[in-house]
Amino acid sequence: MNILLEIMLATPFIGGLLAFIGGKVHRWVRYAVAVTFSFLTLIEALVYYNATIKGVVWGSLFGSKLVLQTNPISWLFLFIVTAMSFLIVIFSIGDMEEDKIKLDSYYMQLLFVEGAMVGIVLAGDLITFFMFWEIMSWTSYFLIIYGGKKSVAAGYKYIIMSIIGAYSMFIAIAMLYVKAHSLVYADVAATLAHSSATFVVWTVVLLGIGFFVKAAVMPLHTWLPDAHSEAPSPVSPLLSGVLIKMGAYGLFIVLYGFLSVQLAGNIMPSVFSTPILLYIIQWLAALSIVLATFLAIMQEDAKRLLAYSSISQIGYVVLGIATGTSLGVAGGLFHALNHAIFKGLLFLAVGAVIYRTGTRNLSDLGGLVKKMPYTFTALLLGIIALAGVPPLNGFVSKWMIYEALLQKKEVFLLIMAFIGSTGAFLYVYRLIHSIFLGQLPKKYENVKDVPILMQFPIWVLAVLTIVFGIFPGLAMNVIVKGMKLFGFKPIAYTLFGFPQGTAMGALKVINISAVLVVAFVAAWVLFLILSKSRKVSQYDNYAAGQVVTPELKYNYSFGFYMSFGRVIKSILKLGIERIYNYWVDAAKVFGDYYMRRVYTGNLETYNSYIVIVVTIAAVAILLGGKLW
Amino acid sequence: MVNIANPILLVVIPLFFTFLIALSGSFLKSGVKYLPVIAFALNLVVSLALIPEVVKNGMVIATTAGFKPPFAIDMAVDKLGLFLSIIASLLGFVASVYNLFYIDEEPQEKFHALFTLLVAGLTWMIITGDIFNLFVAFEVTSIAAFGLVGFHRDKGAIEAGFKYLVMGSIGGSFLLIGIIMLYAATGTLNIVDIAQKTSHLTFQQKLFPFAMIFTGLGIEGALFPLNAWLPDAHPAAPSSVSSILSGIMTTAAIYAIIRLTNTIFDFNQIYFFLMIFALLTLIFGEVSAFFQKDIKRMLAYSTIGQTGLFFFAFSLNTVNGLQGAFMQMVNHSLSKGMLFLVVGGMIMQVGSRNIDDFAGLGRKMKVSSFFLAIGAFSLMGLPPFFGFWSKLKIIFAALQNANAFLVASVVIILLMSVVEGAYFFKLLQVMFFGKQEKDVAVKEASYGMLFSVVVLGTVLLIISFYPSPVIDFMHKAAAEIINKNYITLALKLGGL
Amino acid sequence: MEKMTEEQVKSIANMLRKRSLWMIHYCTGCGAMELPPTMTSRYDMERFGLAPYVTSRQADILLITGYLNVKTLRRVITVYEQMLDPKYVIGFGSCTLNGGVYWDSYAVIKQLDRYIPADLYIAGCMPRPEAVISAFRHLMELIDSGKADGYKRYKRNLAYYKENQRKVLG
Amino acid sequence: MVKMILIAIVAPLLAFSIGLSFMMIKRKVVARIQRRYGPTIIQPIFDIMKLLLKEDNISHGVIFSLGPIIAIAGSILSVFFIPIAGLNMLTGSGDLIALLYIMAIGSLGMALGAGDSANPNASIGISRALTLMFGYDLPLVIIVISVALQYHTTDLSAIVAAQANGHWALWSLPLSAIVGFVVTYGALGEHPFDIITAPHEVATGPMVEYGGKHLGFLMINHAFHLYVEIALFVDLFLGGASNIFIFYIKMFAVFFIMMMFDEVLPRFKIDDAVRFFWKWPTVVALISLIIVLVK
Repeated sequence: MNILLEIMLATPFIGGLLAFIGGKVHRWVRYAVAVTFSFLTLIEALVYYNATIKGVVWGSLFGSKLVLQTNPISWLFLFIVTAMSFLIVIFSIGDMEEDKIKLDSYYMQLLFVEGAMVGIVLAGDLITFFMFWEIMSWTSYFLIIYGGKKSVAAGYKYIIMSIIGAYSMFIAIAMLYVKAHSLVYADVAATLAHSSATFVVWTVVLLGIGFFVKAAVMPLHTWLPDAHSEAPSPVSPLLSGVLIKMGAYGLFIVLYGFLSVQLAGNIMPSVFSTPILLYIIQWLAALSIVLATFLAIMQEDAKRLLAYSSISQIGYVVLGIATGTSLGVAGGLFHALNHAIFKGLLFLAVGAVIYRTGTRNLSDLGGLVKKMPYTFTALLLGIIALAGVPPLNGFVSKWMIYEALLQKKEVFLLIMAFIGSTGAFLYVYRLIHSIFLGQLPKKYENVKDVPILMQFPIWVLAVLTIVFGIFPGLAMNVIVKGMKLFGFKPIAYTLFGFPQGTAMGALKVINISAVLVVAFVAAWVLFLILSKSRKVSQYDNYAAGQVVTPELKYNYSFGFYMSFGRVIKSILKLGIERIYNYWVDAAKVFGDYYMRRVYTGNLETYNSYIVIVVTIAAVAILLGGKLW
Repeated sequence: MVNIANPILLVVIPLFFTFLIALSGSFLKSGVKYLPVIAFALNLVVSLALIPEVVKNGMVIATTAGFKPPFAIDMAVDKLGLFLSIIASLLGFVASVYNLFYIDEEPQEKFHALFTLLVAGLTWMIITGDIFNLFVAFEVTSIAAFGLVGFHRDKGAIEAGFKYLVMGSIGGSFLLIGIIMLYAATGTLNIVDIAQKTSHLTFQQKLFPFAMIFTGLGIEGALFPLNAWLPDAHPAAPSSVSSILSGIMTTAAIYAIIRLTNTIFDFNQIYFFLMIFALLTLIFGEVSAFFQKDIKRMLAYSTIGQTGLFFFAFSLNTVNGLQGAFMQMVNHSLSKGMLFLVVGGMIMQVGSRNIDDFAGLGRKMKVSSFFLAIGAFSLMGLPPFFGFWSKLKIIFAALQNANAFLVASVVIILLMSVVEGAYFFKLLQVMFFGKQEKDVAVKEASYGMLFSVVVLGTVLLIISFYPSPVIDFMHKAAAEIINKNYITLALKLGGL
Repeated sequence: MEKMTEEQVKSIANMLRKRSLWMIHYCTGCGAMELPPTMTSRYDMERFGLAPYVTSRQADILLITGYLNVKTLRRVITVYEQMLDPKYVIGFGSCTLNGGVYWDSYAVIKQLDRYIPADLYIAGCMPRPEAVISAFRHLMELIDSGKADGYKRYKRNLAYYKENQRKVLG
Repeated sequence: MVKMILIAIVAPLLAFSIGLSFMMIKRKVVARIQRRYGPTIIQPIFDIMKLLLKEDNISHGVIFSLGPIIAIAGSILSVFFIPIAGLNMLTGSGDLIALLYIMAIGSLGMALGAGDSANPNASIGISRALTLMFGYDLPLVIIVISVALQYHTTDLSAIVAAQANGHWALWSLPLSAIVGFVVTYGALGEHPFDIITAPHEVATGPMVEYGGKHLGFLMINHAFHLYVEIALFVDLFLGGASNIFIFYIKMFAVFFIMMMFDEVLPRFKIDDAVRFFWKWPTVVALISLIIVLVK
């Protein structure tokens, strides 16, 4: 049974290599291999449902054991990784066209990313974790830059920021190694338990920077909008749905696997009964929620909009995880799952639209609901889930986070979380309206819905939004069981929601959805018995008597929230990225200037360097080595 | 039956072939280029044959010239020396295979003679047991390298060769002065013997020769600010030569500094001084590399940076630090050696050394680009390549007894790693995803050249995925040096 | 029996319709001046369930105040065709009857009835608000008795109207 | 069981009638404020019936038709989560926070339908509606939090129960109540926040292409909407009621005061509306919240 962990870890890597080799034979061999191996990984992952395995040693390095483990929380992320990867591989077959881009190594990289993420969630020690973390960074970098010219710059930004984040983690890991000489999670936890507050804070902060870069928590988010929007359509959901969750997973492991709320509370002051460190994380997350929402509202590019929305939604995940209460952490973890589902769905659906229309500029699209009804319906479910409207899954997890914050009286964070959710209405409506509603441009009159290979993953996810919305207990089974291992009090839940007492109110999504369905049917019946309506063309439209023609471009899409933009003008002006760019440019200019002054190319100068070194040595000698 | 596991052969064979090439050049004509291949194949066999001996005894010492130590010319191969000489022979071998297809300029026999001499000198430097031989090897190497750098005989190459000649000669002089001083103070040239006798020397008596030797070797070992010749010389030289210069020469010189410092000039205060040099080297190397447009110049600066990195690890003066340094040396030699070979093939195809002209090569020269990527990843220290393990080790070692300065150094190292990532990824993305503007007919490098690259790449991949033997071996080597087992071993084996 | 119920439904519907008439008005120049007093507190046409509405989809009455010309006729026809059945047209003022003071202009449409079916005309130049309200009351009676069937006529004689429209509009 | 089904049928009808009665009264009162005689009291019924009985209806597509249906379904759903007169229908299945989102279902359905009408006026209207929603949501959320913290629960029926015997939140949280009152204007799209449907600018905005039975449905929905928003205010701040008559009286009082202001106010530009909501109501609501927190 335990050997399967290693097999599961190896499966995607082997699959990647085989897909690469198979692609040389025929492309369908490549597809078959990629699908088979990602499916195998998924099956292997499902075997571990709710299992807890500690410490499968698979090697050792520098005296620290390399360990694989799994527990229900890891399984939750494992499920996200493997399921999403499987669906994305299928979608890729439909979406990525051979003649447009060379796909020699695309599937290899895709499966490598999957393998790396499987490695991260299965890691039982920090070296394994860090190793797979880095592998994930560079493999996903190659995936991002498959998107063409613009994506190269985006990928560059991504990989540089990833490296910075990773090295920040690296310092923390090295500090821990030096202290304990073992980086197995349990040992790390034991070490931290006996360390000074400064050490703990530094460790968490340095690790946190690494996770926050990946999870794109402001102000370390600047790589995400570019990378997620410029990446190829099937890669964006992988990044947004899965990859940034690794940051959340890491944060969970650090905060509750290594540290614990009690321990953190003992060594640092508390605000609203939250250790100050967690409280700061919560604020960062809340700021991400609000600011990214504002930015998402103002986007003109479908994938950029979704990318900013990802920053905002991952803010909920981090906010929930950092609450430190059972309900909040469960909500955060549940939201990680939900976000993977609905954001994956949205990116895939938008990818389907791009596949058919070739543009992701919102103001170029419109009216596609008549041409792509299935994609529309799926995307509709996705945005309802994202906006946190019952009865779909996004609502339940957000509800849990709100209740947790309310219980802790962290009202300002709660207000920000609410605002982010209302703001989500704005941008999701913008998304669906500009793509599917409004006037259909004449050039898209022959657009068809996407083929079944692309529909399948979209609809699997669409069904999952409903399933996890109405039966949140399915996810809670895993989450609550897993959280028990991390020392949380289990929360009471039912299959359909939460009874009175878990939170400040009760929730039973099945009732909400049942009544909604009944009310809908009642209204529908009334609607049907009235006289039938006649379908009119989009050009038969009220324009104060003007005759609408395609040339009129009778559509409102560009600058959809322009008037709102005027309200938040001052907020939009805050550019964290500008500050970064300023410093990078300054460093470049400085570096270039001084490097040219040092390596002048002039032999006399170079020889004088030798003299200088000898002189320094001579001075050192004269001082009798007391120079230092 | 001659025992081929004799370190002297490592020097004798290539030296013999050098003269053979030089003499037979006039009548063997183009056939002469096969001789270095044979020489280094033999060298490789010899160095591999040394493995069991070294593993068994910890060290192999051979004396010659009919005297007994300490007066004999003796060769001492310890664990690290063995490893480096294997790499030197390997690099020499693959580079000479590469030369078969790469060098078409005349005078061929002179090139091959100098090339063989270069590697012979470097191997000599690595395995020598006395400091005068060290000087001789240093000079042999330098002379060969001067000639090779200027081999292309265009303006840049001549200028670079001249610069190198001047600076190298100064370095050689300093080295010689240092050696004379040591000799004057101790009356012996054998390293182990000196080590035994330095205990009663005053601080100044030790430090002065050290400053001289450090300066001399530092010029060859690319330590800032003594490395100014390097960014000119490496690009100017033919790629196979750059590969040797970058892959082995700096490593060998640093190795010599490490050995001398640990055995002779063993005073703690020195390490802080060395660390400053290492960090400066690192910073200036990596930052300069970032601004380069010329790919070989970029790699040359990157060599400086890498040197700084493993010199830093060495200057930690702990077993772990030294282990990290050795691992990084191995990583650097293999990766950088391979990178220069790959790039040489690409430059041949593209006809330019400008990075922008490499756009789109990833699609046309798949194998080359693949190995270039692997080399670059390993240098950047990305998992699962060997560079990752060595960087891990170095950082772990640096924070072992962390003080504020060391923590700051670690931050600098990691920042410079980011810079390193920045320029390597820039190169990679141009290669794999750039669009070729010019209409050049580019095809994959010839099989012979690829063979060299693939051999090095495979070795790198093997030690990347099975790092533990190398890591353990390096740990023992490092422990031996730090704990001075080197001296006791040498004494036991009659090195004295 | 079946038929009876349908009849009854129709009469109930007509009864309801006449109590709630929403009007979209096409205005040019002078005629529209008479509508504000009709709507506001002086005459308050909301007393009768009449209200001005904005779009063609919502309105029941198309009130054409003043003259039509070639350019505006196209708009009026579009609006009329967009309105939902049952719909009624009222010609307001002499201009819709015979061109009024612009009877000899080359560009003016003299007779509304040739292009869209008018249920009712209000003669005069200008008709006073009292006349307007009186006209609406009359229209209500017509609706109640099922005689306001302009929209049916339009459907029946579509070819005729289209032909006339085509002649003017080209 | 029978009782439950009965409630399930009666509650929406009751809500509709209350909402409709408000619509009726409003027409008359507004006319009187404007010194007109005004229509007959049951004029809205005529309007709705006429619209429903239109012989011809147009549709721009399935979503266009579904819009009003979802809107009504959402409104009916919200009705069940608001306790009226001691009747707590589904308050055990979703609390105040859930209700905030349940109330959004209808609006989003409507927004979808309007978007599908392929008319820029509708799109602009929806854009404004959502922007306004974003505007009033900030103070709304704050007052909801203050009420929840005041009574240590988010269960609406518990909040109502806690206000029994005249311990209204209006007395304990007067500032929140005032803000809630202002927010209700925004939520109902009454003056001065009626720029969403401003007939002179965007031709009734989202409703521009709706006519016939669709528009009739929207009017029915408006009745529900009136009921839901005002009933929520009554439950939050006026302590609900023990029987339906008192509940109606309270609602009517709130609505009547609203109308008095409503008809004499001009219209906010949409960005000004958001600025307004994010300025005074938010500040006042925050003060109230801080008072609750400190207490």
